[in-house]
Amino acid sequence: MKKLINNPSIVVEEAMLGMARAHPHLLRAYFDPNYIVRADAPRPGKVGVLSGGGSGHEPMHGGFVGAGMLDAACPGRIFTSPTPDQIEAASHAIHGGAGILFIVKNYTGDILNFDIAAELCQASGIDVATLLIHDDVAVQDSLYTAGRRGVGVTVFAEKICGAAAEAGAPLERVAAIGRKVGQQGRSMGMALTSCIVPAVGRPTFVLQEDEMEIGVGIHGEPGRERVALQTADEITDILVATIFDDLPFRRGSRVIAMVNGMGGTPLIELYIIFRRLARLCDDRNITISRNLIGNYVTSLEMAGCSITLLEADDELLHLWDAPVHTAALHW
Amino acid sequence: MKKLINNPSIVVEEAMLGMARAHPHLLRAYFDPNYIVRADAPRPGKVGVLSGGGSGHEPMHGGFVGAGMLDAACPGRIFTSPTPDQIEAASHAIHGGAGILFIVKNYTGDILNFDIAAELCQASGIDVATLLIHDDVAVQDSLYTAGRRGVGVTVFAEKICGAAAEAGAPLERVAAIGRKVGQQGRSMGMALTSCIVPAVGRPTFVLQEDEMEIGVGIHGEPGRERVALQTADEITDILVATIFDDLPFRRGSRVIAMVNGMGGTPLIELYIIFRRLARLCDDRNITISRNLIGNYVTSLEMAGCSITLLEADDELLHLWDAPVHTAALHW
Amino acid sequence: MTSDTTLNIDTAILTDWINRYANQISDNKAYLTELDAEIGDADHGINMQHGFEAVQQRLPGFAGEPLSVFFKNIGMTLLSKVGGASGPLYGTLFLRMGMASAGKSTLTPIEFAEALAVGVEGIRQRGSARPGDKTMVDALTPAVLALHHALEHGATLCAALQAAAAAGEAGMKATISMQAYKGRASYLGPRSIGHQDPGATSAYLLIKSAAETFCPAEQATR
Amino acid sequence: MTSDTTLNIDTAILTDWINRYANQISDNKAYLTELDAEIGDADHGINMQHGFEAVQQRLPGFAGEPLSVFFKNIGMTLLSKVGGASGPLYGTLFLRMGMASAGKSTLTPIEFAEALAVGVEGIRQRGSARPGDKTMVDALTPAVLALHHALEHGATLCAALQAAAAAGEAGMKATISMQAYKGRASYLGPRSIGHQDPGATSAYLLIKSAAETFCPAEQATR
Ligand SMILES: Nc1ncnc2c1ncn2[C@@H]1O[C@H](COP(=O)(O)OP(=O)(O)O)[C@@H](O)[C@H]1O
Ligand SMILES: Nc1ncnc2c1ncn2[C@@H]1O[C@H](COP(=O)(O)OP(=O)(O)O)[C@@H](O)[C@H]1O
Ligand SMILES: [Mg+2]
Ligand SMILES: [Mg+2]
Ligand SMILES: [Mg+2]
Ligand SMILES: [Mg+2]
Repeated sequence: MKKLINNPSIVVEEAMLGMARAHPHLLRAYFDPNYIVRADAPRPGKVGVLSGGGSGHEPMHGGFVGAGMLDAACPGRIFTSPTPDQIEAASHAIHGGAGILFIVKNYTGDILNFDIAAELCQASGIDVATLLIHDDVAVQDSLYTAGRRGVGVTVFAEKICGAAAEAGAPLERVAAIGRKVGQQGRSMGMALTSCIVPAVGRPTFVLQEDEMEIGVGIHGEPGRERVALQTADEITDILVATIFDDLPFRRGSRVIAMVNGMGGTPLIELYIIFRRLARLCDDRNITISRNLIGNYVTSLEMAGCSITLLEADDELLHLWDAPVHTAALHW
Repeated sequence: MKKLINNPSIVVEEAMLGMARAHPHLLRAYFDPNYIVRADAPRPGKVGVLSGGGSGHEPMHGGFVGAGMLDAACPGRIFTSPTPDQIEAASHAIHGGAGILFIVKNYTGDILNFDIAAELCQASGIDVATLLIHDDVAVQDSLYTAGRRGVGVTVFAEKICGAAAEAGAPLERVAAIGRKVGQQGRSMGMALTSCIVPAVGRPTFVLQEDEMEIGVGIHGEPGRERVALQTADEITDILVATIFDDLPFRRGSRVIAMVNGMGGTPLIELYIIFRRLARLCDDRNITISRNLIGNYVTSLEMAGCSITLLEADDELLHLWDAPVHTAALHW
Repeated sequence: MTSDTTLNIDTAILTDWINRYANQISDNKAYLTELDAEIGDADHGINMQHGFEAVQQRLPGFAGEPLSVFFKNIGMTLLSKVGGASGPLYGTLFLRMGMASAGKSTLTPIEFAEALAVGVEGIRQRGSARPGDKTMVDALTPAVLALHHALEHGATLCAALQAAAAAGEAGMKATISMQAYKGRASYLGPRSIGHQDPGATSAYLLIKSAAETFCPAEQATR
Repeated sequence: MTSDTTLNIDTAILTDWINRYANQISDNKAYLTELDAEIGDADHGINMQHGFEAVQQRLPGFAGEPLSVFFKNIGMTLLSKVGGASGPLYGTLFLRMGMASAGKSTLTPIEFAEALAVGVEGIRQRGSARPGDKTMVDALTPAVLALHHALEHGATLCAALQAAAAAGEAGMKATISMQAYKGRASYLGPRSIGHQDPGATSAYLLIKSAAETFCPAEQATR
């Protein structure tokens, strides 16, 4: 295992210390329980937007804490959802009297821990709404399963709900806008290599030189299928076809598109993917109105990428364009 | 070789097409010869700021094209400096009558090609000044050698000279500010893994599981020495000690600091490095006034990092804070 | 075999059980993580070890408490230290065992079995997994049934827990051929078949360590 | 041996030379890149192949031109297609050979040797590398000296170029034990010792291909 770390068991805490030192104007970090809040929290009268999940997906979520996006982030250990006490403490730290939206990625661990935290918050008089993100079309959806994973759409939901809350929308409205984002967004990812969980020290799975995994998540879990390595264009075609078919995205619609690196993929490759994605959208008469290209929802040092498309109307584009001041998104 | 590419020989062109599609409001791409210019070029009366070099260092330089930073970027093939005709054509495209500053990293290839381009531009009546960046303290400096490589300080020089040019400074002044940046900035890097040049298909060098290279550049070239893998804190100490000793950075001074990922390093690790860097600066009574943490000057998918420190006075901080609108830096 | 209905299960022996389990988790950390790497995210052993190490550190302070507090303290520690899916699930198990032991400072074997059943029911409610979904429920449900069945038929707690462990082990092994419908492994769809569920494995160890705790040393050979 | 002072070197035979060199670059692309991986950035073979492939494509169009144009076209093509350090250096070599051939449509062997010397001097000026700095100059300088020396002593162009190639090869091999003071390899400091310079290697091939071009087939065995 080759990593720039000191000790696998304190990776998250040391990185949080680094973030706090780097961005004192944006955020503050607290420990035991661990959470990050925006520097000016709590904002009286504003809905708090809180997210969290396992670490290893940086910049998500801590990199999205700041004006116009998240009020708080609760990082768990690497790939392990945070615990209820973290979420409860962060909620108290950001509570401005207008309630809190939990943005939760659909993983059993995240759901259970956020559920318990919501019970605890509600017991102490904080109004909580939960927005569940489950956008990963690689996973078969069904009433009888855990459903789809939450991946790239989380970034879009955090930005857009954050903008709505910043603009003064009440909790129910912020949650409703988030649900719209969830309904209209879809993602799919792939991996060229596995990642290495620091506390494990070995790759979670092993891919040969001529293999790739299609339909991976962001926790080093294996994907939907293992197939022969293909070109960037062919890979883009596979990812996008599954996404297009799922919603389905309509001809003439506008989208916000993300080409996301998994952590170990050079930016130059992501632009090659975006080039193809743009062409595929042209073919369908879909307009890419906004885009993000880079590492936003990563899986440690995994090489690979994911594509996320969100069908966006004027309201969503307006909220997308609203100012945001975080470590990872800034405009 | 596992990469998200279609064909090793058109990686640069396909990525340029992706950039042009992604950022039409910021930049335009031209081909054969290849260059990128900001969307509103030429800006009459403004000094043009142009840089370029081998590709594989993304977002440098194309990601820094836009208002407040570069007017043009000339990408060579992967790790190969651009040719004079690219530079000459880009110069003509951005020339607004006030001359052009070439920001050139100190590599023989870059120097020779930019020199020839400068001769060609001057022959057609364009005033050219060249700013040479050579900040890599891993390299012994001497009159009798090629001197030090240009690495991280390039980003600082491009931002700061870009801001000066945007503010209307004349060519000589923009160049003088750039020289100040060059004099006051130092960098040093290390690698955990090699990178793979697409046209070669194999890692440029091979590091064992327990080895790292200290003092690497950004072209997959071997470093100053190969040593046993150490902790993030120990690595930071090595990099920073060499930098501190070189200038030397004075107690009480203010710096702009960059912890730069080489392309394959997760952000969480860079924050761990920054944490240690901040402590080392505390110990020396050096204030980190601004910072950048992320992938800015990469070496394809190499895992590793570099640290850059720039001693900054009010003028440099003021220019650093000036608005910038590029794909990779935005405030 | 005759039932030892008069046995008083107190925090001392329960502390032995939890200590023994914590040690087994620590010994099996790599194994559990490896199982999780195959169909999950390679952290189950780490999560459990993290939680039970904290429990083990705090256990001495829990020992004097009434059973409701003893179990609740374990549950709350797991809740705040494990994270992931297993933290709230094992946390719920112990929280519910605490509720089921309200007002008591010792349990009879039947009461212990009942408290365990209430705890497992809590896991089923929290996670809404049914038997056959390839989760810890597939080890715990048959174990709890076997425990009750044996005690009702007059077995000693030792013998009943050995039967429960055997049933739990069979349930754990049965997860190998199941397709996952709950938890992270469900994302793999049919690719989840052929791998033993990590949570079912840690759940089997919980019952096994109970059997070892409540059996005299010479009987505790299985 | 007697000097073939009356030999008329025209664009036809120069085209043969450049074509032969381009083929050798293509054949040695991986080798040159491998040498560059050891002390540089693993692209010298790629750079040279890229440039000489373009030259080769355009060569038929250059053939009729006066020598100054012929050489200049080659130089400009290299300048715009190679990039890196080697592009401007080899580009300068041919641009200067063109200047040295101004007004001529053929060269005598001595004139050819002189043009080559002017070209090599151009490389030295552009790159300000001195012999011993571990660059292409270490192969080219002894080659050019040997060429002149042999011609002055009455050797045929073939024999003189064979002597030049031998001197170039020795110069190339001498770079192995040198520490680099110019170019990318200089960043390695003492670690550059023990590796053959890629540019010196491509430079030796340039002289060697000239020898092969100007020697009758049966002599071109070295
Ligand atoms: N809904 C559920 N109900 C019961 N058990 C579950 C459920 N989801 C997951 N599990 C159990 O949790 C185990 C995984 O635990 P762990 O790896 O610690 O958490 P995570 O999946 O969050 O990484 C699975 O092997 C499974 O036995
Ligand atoms: N200043 C110089 N003078 C002469 N030759 C040089 C100089 N610098 C580098 N070279 C030659 O260029 C070769 C490297 O060429 P190449 O790999 O194509 O370019 P780059 O170093 O830019 O990647 C070196 O092996 C060396 O022979
Ligand atoms: Mg987990
Ligand atoms: Mg090069
Ligand atoms: Mg797990
Ligand atoms: Mg090279």
